[in-house]
Amino acid sequence: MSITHLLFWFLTVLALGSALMVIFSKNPVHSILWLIGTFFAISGHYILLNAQFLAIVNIIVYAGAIMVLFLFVVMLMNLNTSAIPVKNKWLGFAGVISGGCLLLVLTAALKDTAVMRNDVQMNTGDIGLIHNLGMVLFKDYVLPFEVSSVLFLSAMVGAMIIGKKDTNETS
Amino acid sequence: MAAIILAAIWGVVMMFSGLYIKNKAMAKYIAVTGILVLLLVNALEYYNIWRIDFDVRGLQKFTAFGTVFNTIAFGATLLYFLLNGKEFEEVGKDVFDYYALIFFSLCGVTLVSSFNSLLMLFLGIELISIPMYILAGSDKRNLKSNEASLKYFLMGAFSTGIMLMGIAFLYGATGSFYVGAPNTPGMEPMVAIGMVFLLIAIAFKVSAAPFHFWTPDVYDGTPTVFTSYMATVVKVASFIGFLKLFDGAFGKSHGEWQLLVAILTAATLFIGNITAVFQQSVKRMLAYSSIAQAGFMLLSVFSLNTFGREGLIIYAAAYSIASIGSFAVLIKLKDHSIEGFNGLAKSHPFLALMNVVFLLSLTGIPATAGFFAKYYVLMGAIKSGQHLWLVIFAVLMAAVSAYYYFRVIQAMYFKEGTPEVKPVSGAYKTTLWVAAVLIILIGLFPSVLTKALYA
Amino acid sequence: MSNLVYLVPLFPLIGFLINGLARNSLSKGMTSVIGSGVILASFVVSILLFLQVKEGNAVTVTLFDFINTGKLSIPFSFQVDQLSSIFLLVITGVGFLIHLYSTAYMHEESNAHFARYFAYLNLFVFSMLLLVMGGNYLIMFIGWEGVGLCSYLLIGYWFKNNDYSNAAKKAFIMNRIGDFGFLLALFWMIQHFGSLTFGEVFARADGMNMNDTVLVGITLLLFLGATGKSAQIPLYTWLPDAMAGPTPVSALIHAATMVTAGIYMIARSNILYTLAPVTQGVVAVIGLATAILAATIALKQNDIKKVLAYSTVSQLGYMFLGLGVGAYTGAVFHVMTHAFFKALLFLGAGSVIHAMHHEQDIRNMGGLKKHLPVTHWTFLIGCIAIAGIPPLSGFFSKDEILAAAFSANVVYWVIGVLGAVMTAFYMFRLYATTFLGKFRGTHEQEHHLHESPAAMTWPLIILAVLSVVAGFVGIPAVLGGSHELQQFLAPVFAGSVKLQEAHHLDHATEYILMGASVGAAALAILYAVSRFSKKPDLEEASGFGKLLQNKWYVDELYDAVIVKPLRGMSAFLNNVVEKLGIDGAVNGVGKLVHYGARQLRLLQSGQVGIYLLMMVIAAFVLFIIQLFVK
Amino acid sequence: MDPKDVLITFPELLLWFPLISGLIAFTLKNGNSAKNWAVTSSFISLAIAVTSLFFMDSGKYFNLNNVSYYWMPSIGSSFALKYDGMARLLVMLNAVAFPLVFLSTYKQNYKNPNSFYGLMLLTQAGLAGVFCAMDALVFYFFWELALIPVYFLSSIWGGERRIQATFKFFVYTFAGSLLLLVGIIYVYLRTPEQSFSLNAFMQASIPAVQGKFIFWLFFIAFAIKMPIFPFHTWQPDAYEQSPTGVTMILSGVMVKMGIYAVIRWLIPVFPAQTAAFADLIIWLSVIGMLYASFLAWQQNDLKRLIAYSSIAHIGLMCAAIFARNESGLDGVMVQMFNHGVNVIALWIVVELIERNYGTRKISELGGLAATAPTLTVFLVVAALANIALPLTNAFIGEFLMFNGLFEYGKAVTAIALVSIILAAVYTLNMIQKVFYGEANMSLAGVGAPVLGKGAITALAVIVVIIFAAGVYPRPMLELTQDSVNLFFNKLKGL
Amino acid sequence: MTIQHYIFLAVALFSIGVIGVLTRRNIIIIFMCIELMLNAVNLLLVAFSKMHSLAATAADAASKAGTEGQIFVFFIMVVAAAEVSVGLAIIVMMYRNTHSVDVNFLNRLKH
Repeated sequence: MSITHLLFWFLTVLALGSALMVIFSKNPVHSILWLIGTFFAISGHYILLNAQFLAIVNIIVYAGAIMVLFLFVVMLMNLNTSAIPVKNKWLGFAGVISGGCLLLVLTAALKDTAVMRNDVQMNTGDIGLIHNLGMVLFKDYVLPFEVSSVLFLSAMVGAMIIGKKDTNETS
Repeated sequence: MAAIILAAIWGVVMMFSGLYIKNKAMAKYIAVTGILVLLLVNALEYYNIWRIDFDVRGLQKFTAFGTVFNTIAFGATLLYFLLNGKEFEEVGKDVFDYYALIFFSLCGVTLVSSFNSLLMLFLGIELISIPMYILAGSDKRNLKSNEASLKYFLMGAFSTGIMLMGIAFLYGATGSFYVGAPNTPGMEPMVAIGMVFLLIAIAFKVSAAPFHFWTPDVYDGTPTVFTSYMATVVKVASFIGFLKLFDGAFGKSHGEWQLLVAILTAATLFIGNITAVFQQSVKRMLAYSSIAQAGFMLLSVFSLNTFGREGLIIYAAAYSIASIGSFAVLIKLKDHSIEGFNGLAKSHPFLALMNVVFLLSLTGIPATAGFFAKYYVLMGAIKSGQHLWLVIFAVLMAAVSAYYYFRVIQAMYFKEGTPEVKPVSGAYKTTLWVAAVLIILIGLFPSVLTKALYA
Repeated sequence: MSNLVYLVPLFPLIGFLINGLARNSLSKGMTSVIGSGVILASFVVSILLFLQVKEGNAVTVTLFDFINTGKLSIPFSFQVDQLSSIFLLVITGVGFLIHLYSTAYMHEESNAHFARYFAYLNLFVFSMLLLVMGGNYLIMFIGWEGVGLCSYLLIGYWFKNNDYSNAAKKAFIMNRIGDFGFLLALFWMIQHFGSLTFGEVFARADGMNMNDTVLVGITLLLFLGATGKSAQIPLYTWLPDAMAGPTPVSALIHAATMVTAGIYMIARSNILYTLAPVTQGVVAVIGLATAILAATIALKQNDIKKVLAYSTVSQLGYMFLGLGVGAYTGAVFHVMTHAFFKALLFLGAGSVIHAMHHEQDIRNMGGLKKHLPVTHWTFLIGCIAIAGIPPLSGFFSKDEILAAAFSANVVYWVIGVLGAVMTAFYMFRLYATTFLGKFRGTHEQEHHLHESPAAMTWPLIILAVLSVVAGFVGIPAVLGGSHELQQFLAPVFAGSVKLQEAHHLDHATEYILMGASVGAAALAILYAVSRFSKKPDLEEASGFGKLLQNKWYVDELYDAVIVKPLRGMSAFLNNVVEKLGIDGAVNGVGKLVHYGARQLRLLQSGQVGIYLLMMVIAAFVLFIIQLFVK
Repeated sequence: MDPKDVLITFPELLLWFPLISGLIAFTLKNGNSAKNWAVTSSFISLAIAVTSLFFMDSGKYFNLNNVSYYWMPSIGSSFALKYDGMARLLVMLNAVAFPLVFLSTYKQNYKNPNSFYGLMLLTQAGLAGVFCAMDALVFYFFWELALIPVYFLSSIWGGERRIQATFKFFVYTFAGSLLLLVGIIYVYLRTPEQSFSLNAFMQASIPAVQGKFIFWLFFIAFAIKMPIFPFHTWQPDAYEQSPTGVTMILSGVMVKMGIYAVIRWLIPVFPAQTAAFADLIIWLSVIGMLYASFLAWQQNDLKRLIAYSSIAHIGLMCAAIFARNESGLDGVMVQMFNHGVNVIALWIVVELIERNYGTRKISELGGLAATAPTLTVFLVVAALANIALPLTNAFIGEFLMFNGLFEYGKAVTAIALVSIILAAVYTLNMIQKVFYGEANMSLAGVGAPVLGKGAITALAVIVVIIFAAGVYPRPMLELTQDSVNLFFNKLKGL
Repeated sequence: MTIQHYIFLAVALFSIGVIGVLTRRNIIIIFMCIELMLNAVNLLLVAFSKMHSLAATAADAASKAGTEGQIFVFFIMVVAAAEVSVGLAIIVMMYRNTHSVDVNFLNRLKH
């Protein structure tokens, strides 16, 4: 039981636990906080896998930007009081069941295939380092990079169109 | 390549011209210019006269198939702009931005029509979808529009997640994102899982039952002018992606998943056609009919052979033109229920006649493009030799489809009434006429399209 | 002479066309001249032909290929031989007289209708000529259907009266039932003999052995046709109703010519029948049964024409009996004589009706003797002739048949004679009630009573003469005659005669038979005259009489057993099977789709949660199918 | 004439001419000019059809009667028309029918006539295409195209229940033809060199089991069109609701499409399967004959009565075809033409009655013979032809067909023959109720029957045809001989 | 660690996300659950990339195999960010009109 294993199991429990809390905590704000927790756990996993770049980006983009945005919206609508109950019993129940079934099917399909035994390169290897990724990203992946910029552009335009108050609507 | 770049650039152009040009009417002309430019560069590329080329590391692969499809998509969009310029202005004040978004989505379309890597497929589909989320909600004060956009967005994002899971599994199995990577005869579980995830995600995009639920609501809630675009260009683009993906990635293991597609097809045909029968609103009816048509297009994926591919191209053209035309007529009417069409033949014989052509084409009557569209995909399906029952089922459903398309014709020609119709310009009429002529031409000589694939 | 042949049917056809097309512009005079003239013309031609045939040269003339496909080739050809030439004479001759008679009888009709009447009559003669001249069964069938059509048209001549048109319809449909058999027989012949031409068919049939199934089948089917046309059991009921038509029509079609088509046809195909004794038995029994049944009914009829109609049926029965026992000559002979005296009787009746202003019930007549002398005497002759009193024609022909019947089977003879006696009885009941005693009609009827015009009386007289003398062409050997008719017809029946075992009665027996029948008939006559000239039975019949008067309720029986069930069935098919069953199924599909639509759209609940749930479930199912089912 | 310098072939002429003149008719705004245009055009077509009869010798005038150029080489479909005997016969029927229809309905004033006559001429073109097509795809093309104008004609100018009735008719036949389409594609994919030509279809190697299945795809489509029991229920409604002019085309020419298709496209392509199912189909048809006759007996609407009676006739034709012998097929050939002409005559009379007396209900009519003798004569002649009285044209056909059927089976023929009795029953019933008896004075136009010259001419012509073809049928029989021989050569596997 | 640990972890997270989407009514939380699904995918991709790189480096130490996996994760994050911006805008718009974030609040469009 090496340290890596311990860390792996710890982070896994953390991730799953806080993920469950996300969906079961009544109060949206709590959900958000738990989600952030999950993200940290996942970032931990990244570090464990020696993918520092992604670990950092994950913290910055997700836990940092996105989640704050969520928090901001929730506060804006001041939904911090546990406003909405879970939807009607059997529907929630059905949701859990079907979700669980999906999990079962996948695991059942995968559990005894040869691939599963493959080892994963832990906390070594330099592909996850920013230097390497940067090279690849700007050499081989220029096109998608540009495309994603266009994507952002459209998202931005959209956010503006949707978000901004129409002048005629004030009148 | 040039088309991709230009589409993106023109989107930006539209945005900025929005800042400086106050006259909304201008937007239409700029957009039309843009489309014409796109068509031009596309043609140049097709005939190898001039093309932008730089090493994309094999992320994209430009084929005649893709280019021909681009032409169809741009052409359809051109018709669409020409027919709906007025309505753009009625939706809201950000006219230029609407056009910009449509150009961005066109950029996505061009990506999807030529992707060679799952990454590009993913980006392309996102680039198509995100503008649509917004356009769906562009009529901000209208709760229906809000609802449409919300539903579209939530379910769209969900399906994105599913698609990514699929891609991840394929990557895990093959160690590469290139389309050809998993293309091997057998199918190990991990690939199978990835395939099913992808299938679900794309089935959602092309609104194949039982992943179609968003379609009627979204199409219904979205401002009609944008529904017309969503239901045509976007949908057929997703189909091209679908076909290219399953052709490239799982072509060799066709037999493994044909049954799944068969089931999806049957379900789509059934739900689309049967449910459309009862609709009172023509807009919603067209939404369901678009599901039904998707069922037929699925046949091409199901058969995955030459006829299927040619069929999908013809279908893309026939379906897009006919639907855009039909929507363009619908949009001119105040009342979107079937009764709204009563007596149209008397008050506006031209509109009625054109609409008849489009509806006949959608039904698949010979001498209209719709016939050969259906004809080719059926031929493909029969050729594939599997599941003949599916074909029989399909044609019976086509017979059902006659039922609801002809209800509109009956309303226009055989019922008395005085429909309120917005004023229609001469240009509008001309464009409509051109669309109808195109339908007939393809209906008489489909070879023009099919031949182009092999030039 | 072959160039003459086609003239025979041509003349009436021309007459038909002229009278038919120009009926609105022709005067009655013109119509009569054309109508009767054409018949006279073809009568003349027929005589020429007859003489030619008598010389011994029968001919077959082919006009053109009618149907000619692959194996099957049917020419449009005429055959004039001994048999057909006799019929030609009878048809055109009697036909002419009746046309003549009609010119006066139908005079009250308007021009157009008058012309229409003659058009029909000419058309009838045309078809009848086709029937007897046809060189093959198909041409015969054409005429066969043609005469049926004409009888339909003529019975329904006064179309305003629904009973009349009903009678016409009945006649046509019953004939169609007969044609059903006839056609089947034709197809069978084509299949088996590969031809319909008389010569070839008979030649190929000759070799076949007795009672071959094919032959029996064909002959029975042909006979079915005959029962329809010649009013035999079970298809006889139309003939009495057919009296709805104008009386000359009854005389021509329903007594002299058309109804004898069946006899002609069987006589024509005598080989086939001789080769199928089974069928012959059937023919004989049916004929006899019809003869006796009709006779019984005739006993109690009070409508002058109905009595004659039933007597016709009964006489036809005798002819079939004759055919059945192989006395083809006798049958043809009786056809001829019967044509004369029955036409005479009908025309006489017509003259009476004419005088009585369309009164047909003999209970309102009586004592017409002094008012209508010519009619009276000719009618009397007719009665004696039909009653079979020597030396009038009826005696010879009927006696020949009875003799043959006796040698075939004594029972036939006994019943035959019984029928003959009845015939004598009801004919003279009719005669006495009509002409003897005192007048019972209304006063103005009596006041208007007068002898008919010459155009009507002359035909009567001629026919009377013929009914007297016609018998002499067939005086049997036993009476020292040398049956010319038999010799004349010999070539036609040669084949059959060769096959039949020659049965010969010694003269003693023959005398006894003649004596018996004639005596019985004479007694019946005396009784009838003595009884009905004094007090005719005017009161409604009762008991058994009622049964007879109502024709054994056969019509009612048919109606209850056949017509009503069929109507019911068709109504059922229309209202239940079609509307609910088949069409219901078709519309049901539509309804189903609608219902499905209404249910399916509820799936579209509008709640994202449910949509997503369904997606996930569907995904789950797809995974199961992909990963585990396959 | 030298094969080289053929400008245009007869089949093309007979196809394009009505098409173009139909399109022109649409543009004619003035109602009367449209009407006259249509009449003229129909007569020109007739003239062409008649002229074509003088260029029959397939050896000498091959290039005049056959045409074929590539349409979609990629999938081996070429625009091939052939003008053989059967095609001639039916095109002739088509060419004869339309002038008759236009003449007889000349008095009738339809609302916006230009579209009415335009659509009519389009229908004529479509039918001509169906009858000449030698390429399955072309055939299917016209098969559908002929349907669309008729749909509009019936739905726009029809009776009060027209929309449902014609819609049922449309969807029913459309479903059928879609099945046909599947069948065609299936066979096509199994043709030697992937071609749609009839010959290729005849050589297609169709596996036994699927063959049975595909056979039914074809047959059902044709059976619906004919229609034979139990696929007939669209017909009475459609006939009843369509304007009589259209009904004439529907029952006179269109139903022949089904029969024609069976002879040309079904049996030669599926000889084995035909042999397997002949019994079933023949019995079906025969049952249908009796069934329809019984129903005709019950009808109170003249149009429905004629509809059912024609179902009965079609049933006989179908049975005779599947008896698969020469006599039967010859009968069918002549009967296709003759039935077309006769039934048109019946419709014309119905049309006149309806126009003069304002009703088609047998129960409301009566005694017309007194008031309208001419009409009566015509109807009686037509009716007698309808029940196949000798020396009328229908007799030849029915005689040959029954004869052919008899070769196939005695019992079935006996049963089928019952229908001639039933035919007499319902026809005479109708004649009696409508024409005989006392005139029904409640009728609107009693005593004042208006027979247009056009109608009289049309009827007179038909009567002439009836007797001419009835007395001297040989030309017609010889006309179709080549098609018949081809048919049997195929069956014999030559 | 072997790959299966990561696969099961990722699939578990993914399923939890799905369950969340199915069970909650608050749009924002549904949206968050979707993000959770995406993260599951990211984790899986990284794990795979490391798996492949291990396999590749075994053969050739200098191999950069597996990089594309992590690049892909990067793009997923990009797209996710874009989606979030649009999505939140839509949610805000809806809230502005209805003052509710209940996903079932809006169901005018049905049948």
